[in-house]
Amino acid sequence: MSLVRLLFYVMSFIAIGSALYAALSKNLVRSIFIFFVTLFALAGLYVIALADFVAVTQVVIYVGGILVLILFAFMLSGRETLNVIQQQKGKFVNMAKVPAVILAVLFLAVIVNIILKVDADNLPWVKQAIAQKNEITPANSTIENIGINLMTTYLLPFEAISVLLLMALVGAAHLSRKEGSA
Amino acid sequence: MISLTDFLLVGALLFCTGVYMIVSKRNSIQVLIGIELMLNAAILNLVAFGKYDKLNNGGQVFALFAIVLAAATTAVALAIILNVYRRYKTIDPDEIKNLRD
Amino acid sequence: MNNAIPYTDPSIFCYAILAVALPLFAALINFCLPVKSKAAGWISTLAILVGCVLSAMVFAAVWNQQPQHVQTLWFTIGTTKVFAGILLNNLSAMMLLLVSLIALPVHIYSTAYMKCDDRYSRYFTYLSFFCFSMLGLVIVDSLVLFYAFWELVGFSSYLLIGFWFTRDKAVQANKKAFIMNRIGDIGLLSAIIIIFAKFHTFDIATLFINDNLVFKSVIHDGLWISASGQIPAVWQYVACIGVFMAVAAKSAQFPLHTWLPDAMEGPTSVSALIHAATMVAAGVFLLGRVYPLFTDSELTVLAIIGCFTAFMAATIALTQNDLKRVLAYSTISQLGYMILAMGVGAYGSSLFHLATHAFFKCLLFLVAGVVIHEMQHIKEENNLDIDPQNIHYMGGLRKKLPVTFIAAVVGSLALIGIPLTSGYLSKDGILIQAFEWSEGRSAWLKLIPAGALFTSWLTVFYVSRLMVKVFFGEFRLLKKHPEIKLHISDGGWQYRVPLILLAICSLFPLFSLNPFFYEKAWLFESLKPAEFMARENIYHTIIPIGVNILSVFVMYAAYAIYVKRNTFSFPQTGFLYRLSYNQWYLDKIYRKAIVKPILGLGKTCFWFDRNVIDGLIHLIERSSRMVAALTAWSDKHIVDGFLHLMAALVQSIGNFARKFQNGKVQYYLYSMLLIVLILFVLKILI
Amino acid sequence: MNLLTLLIFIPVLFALVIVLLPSSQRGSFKYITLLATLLQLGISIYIYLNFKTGAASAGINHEDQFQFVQKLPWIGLNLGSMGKLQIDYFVGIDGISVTLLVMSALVMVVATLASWEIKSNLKGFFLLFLLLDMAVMGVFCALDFFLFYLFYELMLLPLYFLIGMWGGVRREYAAIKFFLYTLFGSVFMLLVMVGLYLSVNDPATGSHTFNIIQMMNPANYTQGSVFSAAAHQTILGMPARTVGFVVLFIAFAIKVPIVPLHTWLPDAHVEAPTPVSIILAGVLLKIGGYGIIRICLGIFPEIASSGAFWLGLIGVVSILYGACNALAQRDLKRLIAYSSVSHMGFVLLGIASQTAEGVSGAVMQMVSHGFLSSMLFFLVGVVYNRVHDRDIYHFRGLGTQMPQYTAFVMVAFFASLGLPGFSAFVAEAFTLAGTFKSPTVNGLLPYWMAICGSVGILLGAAYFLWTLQRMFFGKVSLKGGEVWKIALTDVSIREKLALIPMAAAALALGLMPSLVFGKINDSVLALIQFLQAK
Repeated sequence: MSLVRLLFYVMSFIAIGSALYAALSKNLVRSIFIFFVTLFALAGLYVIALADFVAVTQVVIYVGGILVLILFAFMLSGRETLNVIQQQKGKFVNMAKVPAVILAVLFLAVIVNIILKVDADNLPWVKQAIAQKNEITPANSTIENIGINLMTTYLLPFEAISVLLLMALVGAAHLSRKEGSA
Repeated sequence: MISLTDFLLVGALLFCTGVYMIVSKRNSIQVLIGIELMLNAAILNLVAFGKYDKLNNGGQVFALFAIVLAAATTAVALAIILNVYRRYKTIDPDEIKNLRD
Repeated sequence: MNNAIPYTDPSIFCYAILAVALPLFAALINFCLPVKSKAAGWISTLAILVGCVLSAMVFAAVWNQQPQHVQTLWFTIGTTKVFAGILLNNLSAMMLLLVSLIALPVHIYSTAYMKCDDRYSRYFTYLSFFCFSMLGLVIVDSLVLFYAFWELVGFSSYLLIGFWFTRDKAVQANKKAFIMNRIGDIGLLSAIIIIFAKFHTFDIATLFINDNLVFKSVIHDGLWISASGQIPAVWQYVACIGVFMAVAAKSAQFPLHTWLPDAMEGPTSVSALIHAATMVAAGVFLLGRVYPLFTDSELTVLAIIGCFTAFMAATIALTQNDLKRVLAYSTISQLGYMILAMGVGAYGSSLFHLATHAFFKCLLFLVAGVVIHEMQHIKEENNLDIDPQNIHYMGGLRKKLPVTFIAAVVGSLALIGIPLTSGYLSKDGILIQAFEWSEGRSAWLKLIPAGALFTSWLTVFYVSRLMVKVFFGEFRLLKKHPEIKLHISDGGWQYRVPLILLAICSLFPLFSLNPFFYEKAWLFESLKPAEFMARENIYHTIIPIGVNILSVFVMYAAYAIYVKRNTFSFPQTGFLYRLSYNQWYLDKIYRKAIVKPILGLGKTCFWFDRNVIDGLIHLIERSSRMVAALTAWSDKHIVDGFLHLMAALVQSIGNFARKFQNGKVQYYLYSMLLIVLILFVLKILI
Repeated sequence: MNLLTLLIFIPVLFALVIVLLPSSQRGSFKYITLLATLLQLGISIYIYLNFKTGAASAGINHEDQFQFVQKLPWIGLNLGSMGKLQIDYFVGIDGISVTLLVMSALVMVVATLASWEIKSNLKGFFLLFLLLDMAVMGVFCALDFFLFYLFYELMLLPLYFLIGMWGGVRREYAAIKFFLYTLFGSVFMLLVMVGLYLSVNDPATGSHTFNIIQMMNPANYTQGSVFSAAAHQTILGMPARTVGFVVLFIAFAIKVPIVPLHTWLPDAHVEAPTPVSIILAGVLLKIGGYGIIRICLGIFPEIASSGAFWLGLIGVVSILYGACNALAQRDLKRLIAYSSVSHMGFVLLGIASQTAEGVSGAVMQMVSHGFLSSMLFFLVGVVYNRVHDRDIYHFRGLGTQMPQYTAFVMVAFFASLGLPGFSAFVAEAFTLAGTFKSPTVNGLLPYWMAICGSVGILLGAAYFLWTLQRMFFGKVSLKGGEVWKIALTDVSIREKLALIPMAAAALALGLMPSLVFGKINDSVLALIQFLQAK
């Protein structure tokens, strides 16, 4: 077993384990903080998938931006959330969650089934890419190529995304204002 | 090398965990976390498949887009949650079922 | 006035009408006067005085003449003409005079007797009204009018008995009197109706006088036949029973006599006039009017009842302690004699006794009135709790009330029937004729004169007892309460004059110059039936002598018992004593056997009405409501139920669909994902 | 202007005045009503005085012998093949109606005087009162069956409301009971009326007619029609004419009322306010008797003869049963109500006898009872108004407390129990005389009925005297103590004004029965003749 494979298993174990913990934890604060771990583990997985830029972006935006935002939101709506925390104490198995569990498990079964049926490693276009050497190898640096592609091939989506971001920014700011001054 | 299927399986597990969180949690913030989990599962898939496109880097670019969009939606969603909290003094999505009168 | 008999002086009728109407006017005037007005007494007395004079003129004109009859059309009903008129013959003329003659002293007496009463003028209103009704009764010619006055007499008696209407006993007595009289009235009404249905007329003259319709009718083969048609004979008996009921009620004959002793609750002057002299005699008068209606066997029944009543009342009188009650039973007893006389065919003697009895019994009542008045006086002066009418408290009053005592002696002797009094003449006449009548009849019927004879000795005994207890011996009240003061006397002239007047009228000269032979009395001679037996019979001598000698012994015996020994003659606990003292228990029997069942019947009827008849109505109501409820139920549950089912179905579908739109975000999401999942599963499976 | 029409519709005119007046003038309503009734009384007395007697104006079954007649075509519809629907406004009176008219008018005046006690909703009360007044007068005058029925039904409605709105504690119960009872009778009457209409042809026009007088003539019946005497039709297996008679008889008998259809009467009388009780007892009951004479006997004479025994029996039972019930009462008003049942039994008995004396006595009894029962109910109202109690056991010694009142009560009681000198005596005596004569004259009734009837007079004395003794004599002792003593004042001037005419009328009729007999005699004789002709 190679080191890479070992790392993959460790990373994916951490990611899945922490995600499960976040999902099952009744404590909001804990589930937020364990979510950090999940995100970091995912960033690791991206690295293993040879997408180091994406991994960096993941860490920067998610950990640096989104989680901070969530923490703020949590703190701003503190009292209610704390109440929820207290209420949810004690019960490990909650009958109300059973349908959700069933749904999730079924989904998992279906997706796994599909994944196994598809046999992704033997897809025609993947075979073709391997044959044409259109495959990223650990030796390649992809950042330069991504920058060129963003400014050329993906310019239109890029611009659209930036406009969208602006709109979201404005919208979020508008929504967060106090009602009275609207 | 690590096969695509492995990544897909990890993504599938994460996705289902997200689904579970969305449907079952009685706290909007946790629901939001669930959504992020699902997004991340999708991004993982994108990245995994992106490995076989060295020229255009389609997978990675769209993974980036998705991350950015996730940030934007999160920001908006949190703003909405705060607003809802102000109005209803709760962030349980089940309680918030009235249209504005 | 039409149909006047040619040779009559019409003024006679005017006098008669005036004599009747004057008391009515007096009553009307008195009614308008204030209740305490003292003028009332003199108005009434004046009216009766003038009436008395007019009656005397009428009497003089009519006596021993042809009957005088005048009438006028009163009203027409269908084809029947109902006349109102006056019929004056010996009978009615005599009664007319008698009533006004007795009423006069009673009026005078009353002005003094009632002078302290709060409702003085009311008393005279009623008294005058009574005189009007009584006088009207004796002269009218139509059975309808006769019935009318008959009831009015009862009505005025009702008013007078209950004159002191705050006394419960008085009002119970007047109710009893009126209802008992009503029983008689019903009988009379039935009789009148039967006679009307039979003969189609109400006219007394046509029916009963001389060549009358009733006399000509015969009973044959169970049918009562006359010129105007025939009806079953039983109705002739019913008519007679009806008349008898009327007589029994008015003249207090067994079994309808119990009201009379109770009626003594009225003022004593009223008792004297109404319940001794006049009204109670109306029954005998009625018998005299309708005499031809009775057949021989019916007369026998009459005689039996008269005899029984006389005997029974006399036995009761033996033990009573109430002064007025003794006199009341004595009245009943004497009335029994009159009925007996009617029954045995001694028509004249009966009416003769009626006349004499009226005077002496009125006298005795007035005497009783004086005594009671004085006793009441003592009672009030000394604040004693005694019954002023109880003879146990009296005694020795002859020295205190000399005039009253003499009057009482005259009255008592007349009642006993001692020679030289009027009572001797009339009573011996009845006894003698009763014996004559029983000649040649069955042995049982001989009991009737024997009973009458025995009763006359009983009479002697109780009258003597009464006299001795009241006037002889010593004053027992004084013995009991030696400290009381006595201020009693005969009273003013209003007391003395009537007593003296009536005492004179109770002696023989008014009726006969011969004090020993009743058949020589002018009154009797005019009234006697045509086939009267002359003085040829042994009874005519034996009976008066026998009766009187024994009477003297009995009187002495009574005197001896009550004055000398001053003890009770009978054992107080014996059955006979109790029977007599409790008036043969008739009142109790009536209450238990008649009044209670009738009231019970009333209650039962009401129960029946409430529960059965109304219950039936309610049952109908309830059942129809049940039907209605049933239809309403089916309407609600079946007809409407179907509609409701449809509505409920639609509603439940809507509710089912609505559940998906509950506004819960996560629920939407869950549903969506579930559907996606299902699609996947389907995709995979298919 | 026809006098009868005027008489009937005067109340309506005055009712219009009351409608138009504002409620602030409510104090004047009673005076307006009084004026209306007095005017009516005046007209009725004028009619009475100008009423012609004699065999030529006997009425009964001769249309031309009726007086004060007005006949106007009212509803005329040409129904094509069905013939012509013709309803006339046809009023007129004969001897039997005229005395009842005067009596009703006087009773109405007294009832108005009794209405002084009404305190609530005056407008409604007097409107209904006047409407009732009109209907009553109309019933006595109508000679067209349709008109008669109309007035007859029109009476019901105001009465229902008068009892139901101004009555006592159980007024709703009483009102509904009364209403249903009477409606039950009149609904079937409607059927018979229509049947008669379809059976009878007016000889003048040839079309069907509602004319009551035409219905009396057997020649006017169409061949083979339902009620034709010759056709012998049957309804439900019984002869049609018998059914018709029975149905009409029941309708009127409920009004009379007879045992066992009488139970509405005690309830209605007890619950009704005093003026309505007066009208009920004084006038309404008479309509029953009048209807039996005019319609039952007039239209179905042969059935009336064959069923006379049963009519008489019902009469006797009513007399005795009513009297027995009265004995058991302790509510004064109920006692009088049952005595009404008893007294009205005489009416039926007299009618059943079909003799001149009996029928005259029956009419006399109706008139007399009209006065006396009104007086009695008025007197009960006097006490009830003062202390709101009528229980006989709650009073004692009223003779000392209210001497004049007691005098009036004694007059009324003794007049009712048949003291000679008052009208009831003449009426009852001749009813019984007629009844007793019946077996020999026409053989309809057995002898014993008269005797049984006379027992009723005896019982009447018993309950009236008992009441007198219990309530009015003795020492004063009232349930309400001093409060009642103050409340129980003697009769006022207004009450005397109402009572004296009644007492005077009863006395006048008792002393001069010809006041009634003189007017009705020819009609009664004509009726008897008509009945015997069948």
